[in-house]
Amino acid sequence: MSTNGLIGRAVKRVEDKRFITGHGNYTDDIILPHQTYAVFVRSQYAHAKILSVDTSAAKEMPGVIAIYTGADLANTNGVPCGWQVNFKNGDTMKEPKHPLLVADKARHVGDAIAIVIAETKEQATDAAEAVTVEMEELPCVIDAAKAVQPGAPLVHDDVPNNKSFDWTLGNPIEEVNAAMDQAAHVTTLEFVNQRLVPNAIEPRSYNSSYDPVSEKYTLYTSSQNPHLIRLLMCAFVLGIPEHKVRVISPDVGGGFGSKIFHYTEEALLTWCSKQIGRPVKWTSERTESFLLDAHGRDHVTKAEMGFDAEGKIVALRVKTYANLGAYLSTFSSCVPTYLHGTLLQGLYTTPKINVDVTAVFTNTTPVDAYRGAGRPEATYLLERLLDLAALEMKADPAELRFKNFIPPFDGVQQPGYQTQVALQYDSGNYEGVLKKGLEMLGYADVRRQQQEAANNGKLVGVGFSTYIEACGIAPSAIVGALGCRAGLFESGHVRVQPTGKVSVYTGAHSHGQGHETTFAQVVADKLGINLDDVEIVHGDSDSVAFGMGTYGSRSLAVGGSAIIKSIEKIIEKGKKIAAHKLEASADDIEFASGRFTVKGTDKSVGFGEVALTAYVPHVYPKDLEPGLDFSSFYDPANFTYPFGCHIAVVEVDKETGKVSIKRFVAVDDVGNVINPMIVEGQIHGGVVQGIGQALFEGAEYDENGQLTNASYMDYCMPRADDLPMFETASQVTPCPHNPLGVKGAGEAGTIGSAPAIVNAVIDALWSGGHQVKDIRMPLTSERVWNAMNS
Amino acid sequence: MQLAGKHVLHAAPTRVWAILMNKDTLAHIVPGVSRLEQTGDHTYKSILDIKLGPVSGSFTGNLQLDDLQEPSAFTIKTQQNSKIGNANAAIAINLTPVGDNDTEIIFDGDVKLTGMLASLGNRVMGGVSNTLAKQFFSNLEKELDKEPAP
Amino acid sequence: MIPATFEYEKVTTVDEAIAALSNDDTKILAGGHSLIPALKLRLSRPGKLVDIGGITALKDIKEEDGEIVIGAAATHADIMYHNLIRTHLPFFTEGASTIGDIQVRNYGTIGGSIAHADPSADWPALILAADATIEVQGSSGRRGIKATEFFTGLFSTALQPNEIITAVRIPLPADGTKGTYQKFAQPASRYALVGCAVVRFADGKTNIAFTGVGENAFRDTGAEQALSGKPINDENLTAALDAALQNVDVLGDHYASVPYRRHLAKVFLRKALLEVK
Amino acid sequence: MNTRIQVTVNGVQYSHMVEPRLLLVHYLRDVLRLTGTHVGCDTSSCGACTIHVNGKATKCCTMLAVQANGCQITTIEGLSHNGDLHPLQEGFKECHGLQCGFCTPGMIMTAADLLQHNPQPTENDIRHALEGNFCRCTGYHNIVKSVLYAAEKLKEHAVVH
Repeated sequence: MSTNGLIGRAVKRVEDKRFITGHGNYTDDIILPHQTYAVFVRSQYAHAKILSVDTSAAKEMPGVIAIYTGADLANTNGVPCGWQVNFKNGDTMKEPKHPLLVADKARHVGDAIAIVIAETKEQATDAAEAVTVEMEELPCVIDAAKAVQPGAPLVHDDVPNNKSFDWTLGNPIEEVNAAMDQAAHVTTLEFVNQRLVPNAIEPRSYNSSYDPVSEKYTLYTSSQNPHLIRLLMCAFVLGIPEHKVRVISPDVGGGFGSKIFHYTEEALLTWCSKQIGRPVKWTSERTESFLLDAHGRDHVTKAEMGFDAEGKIVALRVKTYANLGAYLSTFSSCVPTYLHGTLLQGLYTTPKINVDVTAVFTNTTPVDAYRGAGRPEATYLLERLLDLAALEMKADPAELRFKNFIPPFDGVQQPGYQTQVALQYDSGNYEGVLKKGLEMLGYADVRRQQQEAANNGKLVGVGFSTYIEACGIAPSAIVGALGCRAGLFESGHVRVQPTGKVSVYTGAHSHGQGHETTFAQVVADKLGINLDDVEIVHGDSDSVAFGMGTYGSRSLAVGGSAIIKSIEKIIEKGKKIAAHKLEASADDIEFASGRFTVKGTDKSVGFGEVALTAYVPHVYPKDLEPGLDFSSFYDPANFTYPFGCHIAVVEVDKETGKVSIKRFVAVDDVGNVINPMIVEGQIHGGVVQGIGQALFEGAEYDENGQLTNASYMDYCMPRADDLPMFETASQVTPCPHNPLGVKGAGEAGTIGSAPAIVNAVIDALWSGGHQVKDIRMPLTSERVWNAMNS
Repeated sequence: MQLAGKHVLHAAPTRVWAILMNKDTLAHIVPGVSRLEQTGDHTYKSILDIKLGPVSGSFTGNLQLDDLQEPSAFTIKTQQNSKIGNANAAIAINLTPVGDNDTEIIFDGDVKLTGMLASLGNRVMGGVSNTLAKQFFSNLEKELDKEPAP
Repeated sequence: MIPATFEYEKVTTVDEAIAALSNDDTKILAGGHSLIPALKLRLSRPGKLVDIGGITALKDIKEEDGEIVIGAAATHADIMYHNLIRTHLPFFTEGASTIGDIQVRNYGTIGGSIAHADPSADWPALILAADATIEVQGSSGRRGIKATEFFTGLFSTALQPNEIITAVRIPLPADGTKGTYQKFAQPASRYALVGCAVVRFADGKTNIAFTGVGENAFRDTGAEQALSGKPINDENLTAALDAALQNVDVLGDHYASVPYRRHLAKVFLRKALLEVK
Repeated sequence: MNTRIQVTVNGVQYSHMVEPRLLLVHYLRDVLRLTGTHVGCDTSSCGACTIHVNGKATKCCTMLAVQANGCQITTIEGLSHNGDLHPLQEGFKECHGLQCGFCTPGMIMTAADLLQHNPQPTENDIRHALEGNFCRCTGYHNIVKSVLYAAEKLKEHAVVH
């Protein structure tokens, strides 16, 4: 296939110009003719019966157009969950209704009770204040492990013990227990993988309109997957024909998973727009974002890792309580199961693994996929155990890893690696990334510096994390068998214009990942044309055939592969057109550097001329349709498995417990790289979200179910002055099963970094004689200080 | 949120008790009372205007003195609603005589907050409740000063 | 977030501002960086705002009668970049640079911060340590309130409802005076989890002020007495740390429980004292 | 009661009757339709709304439109001149200082204030100066590089003139 060397180059992003000049177009920037504005009346209680809702005074307020309550939506479905997980005994998971407005009782703080629509935001806000809601507070439950205890308050009256499902994976527990009993050393860790608030800086925003003439709805949404929203909203919630709904995700200001899900507000605004016959807009306030955007993580886990006398891992046993919050969000059920349990092999040859998960409802914000989704939980568990085991066994944490790594395999000459927990890894060279990381770090020097620091009464620590993740989500047949209610293919439509310029329509959605550049590089490279001659179109269900959207580091591996399939079809057809023009056989035509050439001759015709001929087919093969325009769907053969090595060096201030990051080294192998600048940027951002989890972030609920740090004044997000410059490098082990050989880079940083930081802090404390096993994340100064002083 | 502490007053428990059980004096003691309307035995409807620096809130709700053990113990229960959030408190109060003519008041209870008060108030809510408790006792002292012992 | 409705009046003189304050439903709007967030969250809903941003006289920073006079409407950045301050009160320069961020420093004012009396604000500790007097003006005239008498509780000051702050006056420090501000920031808000300002005069008199520790900023007279007029050596330092924070209701929150905050306060007192040694 | 304000935004004079409670950021976005300035929080924490008022960076979610009466305002839309990108805009593009772009206008406007006071900042100066601006995508690494790039550019520029 033709190339012009664009693949692999750090091309500057084509989308940047609009963002740096203030011309991005985010949903809240859009004001439609006859726009109206919505404000919600929400529950202040985590669990409370709704006794009455009085909207009479509010309806009389200036500018108010309509107010709806749960009673008005009694006949409307709730938002669905997209993944069915079954109980160990085969029963279907408990899936209570998640209504658009609650009528009976509120199940978490922020549950929507009424929507107020007015001419202006100001009027809607004033009127929402005038709605009087009488509620009777009920006892609530916040903690997942407590929620399954007998007698705990029930979040849903028809879900006994608040249990959505229980689930297990891996080797039979008896085998794992037996192996564990034989172990020479067992490292045990009981810990909390805390709840995180995704906090994309653009708050969620929706603007929905209805045209009574065409009977068509248009929804602008800050979503990572507009087609999926359309499918769920039409088919499951509102029962409106899909072809009568256009969903547009314009520029989206970050998602990190939180904008995958179909939220109640999207469907409700769409419903309201028909009721009032005018467009309705709602943009979340940050305080609402804290209470409503699906949170991430929230696992309570006990994990045990057994080693033989030589330090080889012999068994891993994991019991996790996963907090799902008050309702099942779109992909909530697969996160603690198929995205977590399946990753517990890590990079190691562990022969016996069993994981047991209980997924639980509580009176808290729903929990779902947040950057990494399940895989950070698995990695945190494994990597914390490894470093802690090294401390306990007085072994070197790097050496311990080398001893246990799965040997290198490329997935072509050597087969993929079959894990104990269902997945088959595609290709990997795990010792390679650790070796490179140690080199970059200057490991021996750093250990020496640590010793010197300890001698001077300072606490310096080194922490490791060698991670693997499963992304490029995912083969439809596999996820279907596991309970996913959707396919996970992607579409890629390549339209060659008569002038040889190319428009590409992808079902992936860019909200910072740089698709407009990376995808254009792929297309321009393969067609041998200029980057400027390619336009990437995404985020509009009326122009893109279909799409499953962007999450799970899947866009290039799946969406890019669909585009490649269309390009192959274009080149194949182009060869026929060129052959006709050059009076040769299509089999004799080669395509390279943007030209179709008769093999072994200098007879050739350019791509642009072939394109023009396809649309002005005066001299044209008889049996060939005009036009040069192909659409393809790609369903991957397997997940892709990026991996890497993150190493952190930290210093802990003895007096205050404050942790400062001295160095952060990351070597990531994400397969082939199309644009190294963009990949590096993804890694940086991911690393900082992991650092955020390790040191700064965590949703804090009080015992009454109030989120007590629901603003940036109390929820701590990493800022520029909390961080060092990062030292990054890459290794390339291509993916053997997709045409670009790419694996995915969006989540890698987040998955790798958190355990490296926590391990480094623990290592620092041990260097000062504080043999602490665990400190609960985030490692605030006070928690670290307490760990040193208890 | 826990609210606990103690305070010594220069009056015998019986006098302190009498003032706390009297609707008119109670209205002067509870911080921010703009209206207190008796609805039953030691049960009141209230409007409180709480102002602390930039924050001001008008709370409507009820106030109840419960578990009465004259003159040594009772519980203040209150539910207060406002546009910025609701507060629900149950605070056990013990009056212990100290010496001839003093009373040590020990209070211990829990304040439940919702809405903005809960989600945005963390940094200052401890201080707010301490301040209100202090105001309560300083108002109580003023009442004791006003009405000399018979 | 949208504030509740209010009336708005912009004044150009202090007298006009005071006249407007006769209605107790009125609030002064200076930089707005304490008030507007409260308005947006509707935690505050005054009937009227009086904007004093147009009173240019209140922005002056000057030397007058042996004092540095900082107008109440001087912004944190104005103070931070001012040569007079840098020369005579370098620890004000240092302290101002830790307030909020560039944007907040550009529009937040010293008068607003002091009037607001947030328990974790930086200025209160700085002006307490500097022996400042707060100049206020009201319907019954002008008066000066010593910083030590100004902060009376949580968000509470000695300012009367019809008074506004016009300036902060700081005696020109004699040669050999050293000052410092040592702050441990709350990681999310960057308010002081604890802040300790210390001014040590040539004669050994030592002023020690804390913010972020209790319901309001305060001078720690116990610690001051342990050191004043004495050399800062190990023994006296220990005595000062032991004497510090007596009878203080230390606050606790997400980021610092009562014992941890008490510990931090002493750590930062020690740092500050070593700095002025 | 509505109040008349007159402001100059990016060199253009405007006059409008506004409600006193209208925040400056909503005036810019909803009335003037300059939507490059964003709202990311309720507590003056995120910096996405940073603009320059009378040449100084400010979070315009914490300013009333009436307070801006008579002021000179520059927003991200007014930063480049005659189609030439400002060195900071160029730096953000060259150094991949943005991903989703939502925080970018505020980030650039804050960095512009820094460079006015400190034309040759160190990495630490930049990190400290940007403490009032959240970016959730980049991890700040490339933002710091972008500002260093712009400082270098401005220096070259100063030498040329």
